[in-house]
Amino acid sequence: MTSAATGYGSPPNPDIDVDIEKKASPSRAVDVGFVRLTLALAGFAGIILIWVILQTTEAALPAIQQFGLGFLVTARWNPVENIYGVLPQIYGSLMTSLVALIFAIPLGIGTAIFLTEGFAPKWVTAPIGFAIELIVAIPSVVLGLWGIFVLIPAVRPIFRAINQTLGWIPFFGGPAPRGPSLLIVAMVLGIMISPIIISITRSTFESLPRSLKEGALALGATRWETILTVMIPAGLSGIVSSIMLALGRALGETMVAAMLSGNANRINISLMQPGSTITALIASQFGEAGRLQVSALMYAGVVLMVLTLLVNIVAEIIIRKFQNLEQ
Amino acid sequence: MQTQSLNQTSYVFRTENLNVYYGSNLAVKNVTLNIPARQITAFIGPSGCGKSTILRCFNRTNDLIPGARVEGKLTYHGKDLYAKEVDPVAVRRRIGMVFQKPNPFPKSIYDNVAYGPRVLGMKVDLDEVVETSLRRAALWDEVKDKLKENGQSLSGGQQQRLCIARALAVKPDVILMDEPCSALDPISTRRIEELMKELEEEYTIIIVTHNMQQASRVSDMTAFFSVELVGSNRVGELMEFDRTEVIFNSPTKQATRDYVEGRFG
Amino acid sequence: MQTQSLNQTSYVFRTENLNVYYGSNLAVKNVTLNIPARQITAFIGPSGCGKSTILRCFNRTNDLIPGARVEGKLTYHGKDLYAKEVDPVAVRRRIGMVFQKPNPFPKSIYDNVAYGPRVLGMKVDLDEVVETSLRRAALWDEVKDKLKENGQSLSGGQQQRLCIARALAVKPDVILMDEPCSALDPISTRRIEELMKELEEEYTIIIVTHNMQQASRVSDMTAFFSVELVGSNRVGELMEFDRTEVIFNSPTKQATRDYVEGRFG
Amino acid sequence: TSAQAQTVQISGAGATFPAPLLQRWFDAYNRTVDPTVQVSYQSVGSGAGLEQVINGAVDFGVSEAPFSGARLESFRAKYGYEPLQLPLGGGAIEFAYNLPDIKDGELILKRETYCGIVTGEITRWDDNRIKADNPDIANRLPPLDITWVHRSDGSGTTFVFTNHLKAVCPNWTAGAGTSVEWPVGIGAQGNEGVAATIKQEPGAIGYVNQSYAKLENMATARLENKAGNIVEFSTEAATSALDAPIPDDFALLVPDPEGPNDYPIVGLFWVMLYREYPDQEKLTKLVETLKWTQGPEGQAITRELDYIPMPEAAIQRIFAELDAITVNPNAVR
Amino acid sequence: MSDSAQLAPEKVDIDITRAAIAPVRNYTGIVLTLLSGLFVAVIIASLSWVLWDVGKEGIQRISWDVLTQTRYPAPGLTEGGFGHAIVGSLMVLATGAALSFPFGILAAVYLSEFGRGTRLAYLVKFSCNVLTGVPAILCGLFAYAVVVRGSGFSAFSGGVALGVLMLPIVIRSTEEALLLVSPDMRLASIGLGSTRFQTTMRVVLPAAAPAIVTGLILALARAAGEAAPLLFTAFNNNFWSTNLFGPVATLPVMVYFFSIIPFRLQQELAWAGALVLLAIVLAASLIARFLVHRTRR
Ligand SMILES: Nc1ncnc2c1ncn2[C@@H]1O[C@H](COP(=O)(O)OP(=O)(O)OP(=O)(O)O)[C@@H](O)[C@H]1O
Ligand SMILES: Nc1ncnc2c1ncn2[C@@H]1O[C@H](COP(=O)(O)OP(=O)(O)OP(=O)(O)O)[C@@H](O)[C@H]1O
Ligand SMILES: [Mg+2]
Ligand SMILES: [Mg+2]
Repeated sequence: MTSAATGYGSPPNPDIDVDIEKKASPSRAVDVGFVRLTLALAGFAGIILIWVILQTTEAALPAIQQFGLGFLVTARWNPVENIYGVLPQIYGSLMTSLVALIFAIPLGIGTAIFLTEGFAPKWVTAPIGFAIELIVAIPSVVLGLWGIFVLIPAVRPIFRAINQTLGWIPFFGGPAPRGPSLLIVAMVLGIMISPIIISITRSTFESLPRSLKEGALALGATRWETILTVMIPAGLSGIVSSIMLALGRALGETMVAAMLSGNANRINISLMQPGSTITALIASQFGEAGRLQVSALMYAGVVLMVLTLLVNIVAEIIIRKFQNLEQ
Repeated sequence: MQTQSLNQTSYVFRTENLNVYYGSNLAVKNVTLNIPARQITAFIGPSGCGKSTILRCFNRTNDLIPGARVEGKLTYHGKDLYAKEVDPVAVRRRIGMVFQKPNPFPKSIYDNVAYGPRVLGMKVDLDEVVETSLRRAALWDEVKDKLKENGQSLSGGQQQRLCIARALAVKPDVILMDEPCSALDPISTRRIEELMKELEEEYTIIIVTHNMQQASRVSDMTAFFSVELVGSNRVGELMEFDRTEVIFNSPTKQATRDYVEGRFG
Repeated sequence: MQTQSLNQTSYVFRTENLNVYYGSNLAVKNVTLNIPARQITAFIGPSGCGKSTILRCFNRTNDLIPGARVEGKLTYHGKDLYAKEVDPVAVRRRIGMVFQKPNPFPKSIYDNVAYGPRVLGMKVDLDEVVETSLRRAALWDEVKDKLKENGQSLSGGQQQRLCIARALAVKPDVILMDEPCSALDPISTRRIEELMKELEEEYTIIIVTHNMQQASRVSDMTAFFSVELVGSNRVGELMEFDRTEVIFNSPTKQATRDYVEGRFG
Repeated sequence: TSAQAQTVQISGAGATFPAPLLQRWFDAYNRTVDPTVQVSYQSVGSGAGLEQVINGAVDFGVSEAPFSGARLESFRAKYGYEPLQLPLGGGAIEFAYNLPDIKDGELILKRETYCGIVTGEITRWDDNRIKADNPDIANRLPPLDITWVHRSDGSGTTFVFTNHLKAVCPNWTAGAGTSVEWPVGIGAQGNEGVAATIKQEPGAIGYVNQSYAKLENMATARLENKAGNIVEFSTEAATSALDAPIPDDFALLVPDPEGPNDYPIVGLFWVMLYREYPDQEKLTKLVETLKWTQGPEGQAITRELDYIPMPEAAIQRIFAELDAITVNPNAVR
Repeated sequence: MSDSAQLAPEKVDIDITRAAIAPVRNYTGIVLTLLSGLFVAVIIASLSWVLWDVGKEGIQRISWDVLTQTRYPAPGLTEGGFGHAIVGSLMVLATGAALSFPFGILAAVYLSEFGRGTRLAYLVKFSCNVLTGVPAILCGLFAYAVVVRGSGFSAFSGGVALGVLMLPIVIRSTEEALLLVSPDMRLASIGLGSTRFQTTMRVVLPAAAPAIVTGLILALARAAGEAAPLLFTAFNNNFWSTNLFGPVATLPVMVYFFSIIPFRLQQELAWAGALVLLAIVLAASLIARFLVHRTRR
């Protein structure tokens, strides 16, 4: 039994060997510390971000009290008499972002696919990838200037032609377009945000395991069938996330909207006519605004946050639905 | 099957001096073999000798590995598989493949199997194809109540059978199988082997296996690959290719004899 | 080893009425078994019966699967593995694991093996540990010239051996192996089996295998799992657990006899 | 570091329109007069500039409209005294237009005419009222729609312009402010936006600062003043317009100057100062700098950049106010 | 294996050329390829159009002098440059990055690794979603209220504003990158007895590094071009300053200011400043990718 006794509990020193309790050790301290740190930072990030939201809301309070929900359906902005409403700006913000996405989603996803799925050699795709990310860094005031001095003169004849031939469509209607319009804003926004979609969608595609693609191709699927039926569904969350980031940028972009929208304070269904966006309103009025006007601008900011939130919630619901079908 | 004499067969694939490189490394060299139609050919040999590499050449899935390069001649029914006018998609549609690591799509079990028929636009009753394929792959009983669940939440062996079912659903001419049974229990393995014998009536099958018993049980032809040191580089090589009973009972090369006699599997 | 009698052994793990759930699905039920120290215990049974699931309980890697839940008692050297005060990291550090699907890190071969010793801060000569571990896993000769290459560019069998080497490098007390040889050729398989017999002198080993021969060759104890239909749900169950020679030669249950007699491997 | 220890950093924020002039002044002062004084000016807009002054974040603010309303209350409440606002210069506003055949200065606009344009009563260039104002070029007035271009952002320029409209146009109902609800026209961001829009659109007319009109080479109109004379913009005509009796709080607004040769649309910009500064050295340097801007070198720069210098009489009073600022180490900030 | 064993190939209709594929599938593929090629062309054309104009306008005025002189040319004058604004921009960007990168990455680690499904994770995601669409000026006003009112205008407060601007972008893109790392990798590392910390630092983050870097560069690029958050924080400084806690000149503010004044030279400098901003972002991107590439080897 001696041998059995030593054998009991296996290797010679049973006490050390079965020591699996949580106890203080540097690596455990680091581990626990690390998890707590990330928790704390996540919490702190939450606090900061909510702080920004609350602070804006606080600044908006006087206007919220004074104008209430009527602010959302009023189409006037009169600093002289202190009457404010942002209906045209809500329309403008939503329409410019939407149209920008209509440009940017196919362009962005199409380009991301082109750059990752072997349509071109790496020495072609790598520099393109870089150039595309650079666009994000162009100061928006420069893009605004570019829009005024280069893009508007270039597209104005096209706008006019479209307006003349397709003017019966409300979105292209109205008097002969002059240039500054929601559509121009949407075009420049589309250029600004497609790099976001391209970059993130691209890294999503690159991270998908190759075995997935091989699986589909081995069944006789074409390259495009593989992309559409396997790669895109598998990377959907990344793609949607990139679209949401891009949308955020479009909704929040200031100078381009201020410089190119025409800043018309009235609702005009036509995208070729001047309009305005919430950000353009804030940017162009903040510096010279009176007290209540500043508050009304902050109220507009709050409206924009709520809009962003709603759009995100809708996106989330869409993803959930889609993924349920997939699983 | 074993009685079917060789001179009744025609060849589906012929390779001549096939070399495969990964980047600048030669992985397999000088492979010359003919794969007979409607028979089962087994590839055996030590790990890393290039069995998977060669197998992937037959349906051009090597095209997808960056840096992989194929030299030499490889014909499929007399047509050069690597000719310019050949479309790898058409190739892969006829030559199905089951991979060494199970790779179900992140979709439901049903959609995994229905995937092929759907993209190929096959005019079939999908429910029926899914059921038949899963039955043949010996998976139906286990998943019939959870066809909507994600294919990736199955056990390792179940995933592999799902991939087999997926490959069967498109009814290819040739089926390449890279160790299809390595993750399977004996019961499923037996069913898959029975299935292979059944399919052999209509299909040409190439299977990579480490299991000597399996190779000798199911295959008609066996190719034995080995590794040779070229400089400091390990290069795979076809040592011997013959009817299975020859390889297992009276191989010509000593290396083959050594390998198959250490009957482990 | 086989001669060592049961009453001479002590138990490393004891489980009592272990149930494992995935979400609301019961996957394995009522598992009660004792794993003897310094012996090799094999888990066999049909695919999907829960072998991997139970194995993962022993080092609490199930913790990482969202929705996985363990009920019942599981002790390691008499200590409840799922007790509150137990640190799963300490558990896993002592109880190593080789997974069913090879999962090398996207790092160099060297870094894959050196990973464990590095994170555990083991004061060892890394080069030596890497070489020894790779040798033991029968991979050294094939990779010694390309230690800097990415572990994921190896062949399937090489990847699996790399994962075994990685697990050996941290010198655990217990090694859990989920079908370690399924992707290996007979030569590597023999080396791994020899290695296991060698390790058995100092370590406790649990191995999941579909290979009956392997189970009977290497293991001292064998647990046979089976699947039962509960409603429309397939639930795994421990059918019989005994010394390997008993399970393979004179099992008490008919199901066990049926399974082991269809000796496929 | 010893050199740095001696430098005095002064910061100011506010109006955009005078920013080039202020930058130029402070740059020249640092280069040619006193290298230890570093004044930084940030053009954040008058309103925001005034908020900075109220918050005590800057040493001075600059605005194109005097302190008023809630902001004035806040300032008083916090500091317990009236803000010190001193005009440093002024500017004029011109009508700039894009008419293919009509050159700079050829177009004459009488009061009723430009009132009609901004209120939308006159919509075409070949309107008889415009023809009546311009007998010489009546046959060259094109059959084009009038596109009225206005600032869409809040600006002192708009304040000065609408302040004038409010005084002279009976039909102008939108009031005066840094931004107003325009009855017609399209909005453009900033002077450069207005300039670009006018240049790109035949038939467009809008208002810009005189320095912008000159530097951008825009065609500008001659206007009728209160005395009924047609005047062209010149620094003299604008200076004489601003040479009016200045009230005690310096909040001089001349919506419609009366002199026979006065240019009709002019306005001032003010520097907003505290009456107590905590730091003697900073105060001394600030006062010296501001006085220099009103001296001969400073005024030369004012003219060079086409701004309007303050009249001599006003400068004496400004200096007196500057000298009256005191040092109080416990000054509220 | 003698050759005589071989018969003529069976008469099977074997077509493995393109023609074997259903025309619809072929044409769909061709159309989609053309379409995506067209999209790429459109993107590249519009991007190069913008880059061309910025480059063309900017390059005219770029000279050694302009890059090294540390005082803006005053309006109406020609002598000067914006070296001090480059340094100031680097200071605020570095501060913003130093605040938001570790912060955002670690917060994202919590969201994807430890806190999945918790209420806090939900809350943080919620606020990130709300703030991605917020105009940058609001971030500036936040930093103004929190930092400037206590300690005055400074490069640091500008960094805070940019940090707040970047934070939601960093968190969202990093979380997305982490979610793409295969669970097998985590399992492998955890199975070797490494702690969550070690798994995160040595396996998960390195595997996600390229995608994370993409997100960081996007965030940095976005922050680099924004003037609005800096107006009330970093303020402006016409003179050389490397004091982190004093006002500094920055490129976007310079670009903003110079682009709205009617002096040709200054307008050209605005374009030049934009070009320098691009160069800074390009350099950051190259360096980051180079580092990732090296550490991953
Ligand atoms: N992550 C998971 N989520 C949900 N269900 C799972 C998951 N993993 C396994 N299962 C289910 O639990 C059951 C047992 O799976 P397990 O992987 O333990 O089987 P196994 O015995 O290892 O099979 P194999 O031999 O095929 O690997 C199976 O029915 C499987 O579908
Ligand atoms: N993607 C790759 N990149 C570089 N080298 C590779 C790649 N895949 C395989 N190799 C190398 O090519 C050789 C042959 O690999 P292959 O996968 O064909 O072996 P195998 O015979 O299938 O082995 P196993 O039985 O282990 O699966 C090996 O040395 C391997 O390291
Ligand atoms: Mg292989
Ligand atoms: Mg398993």
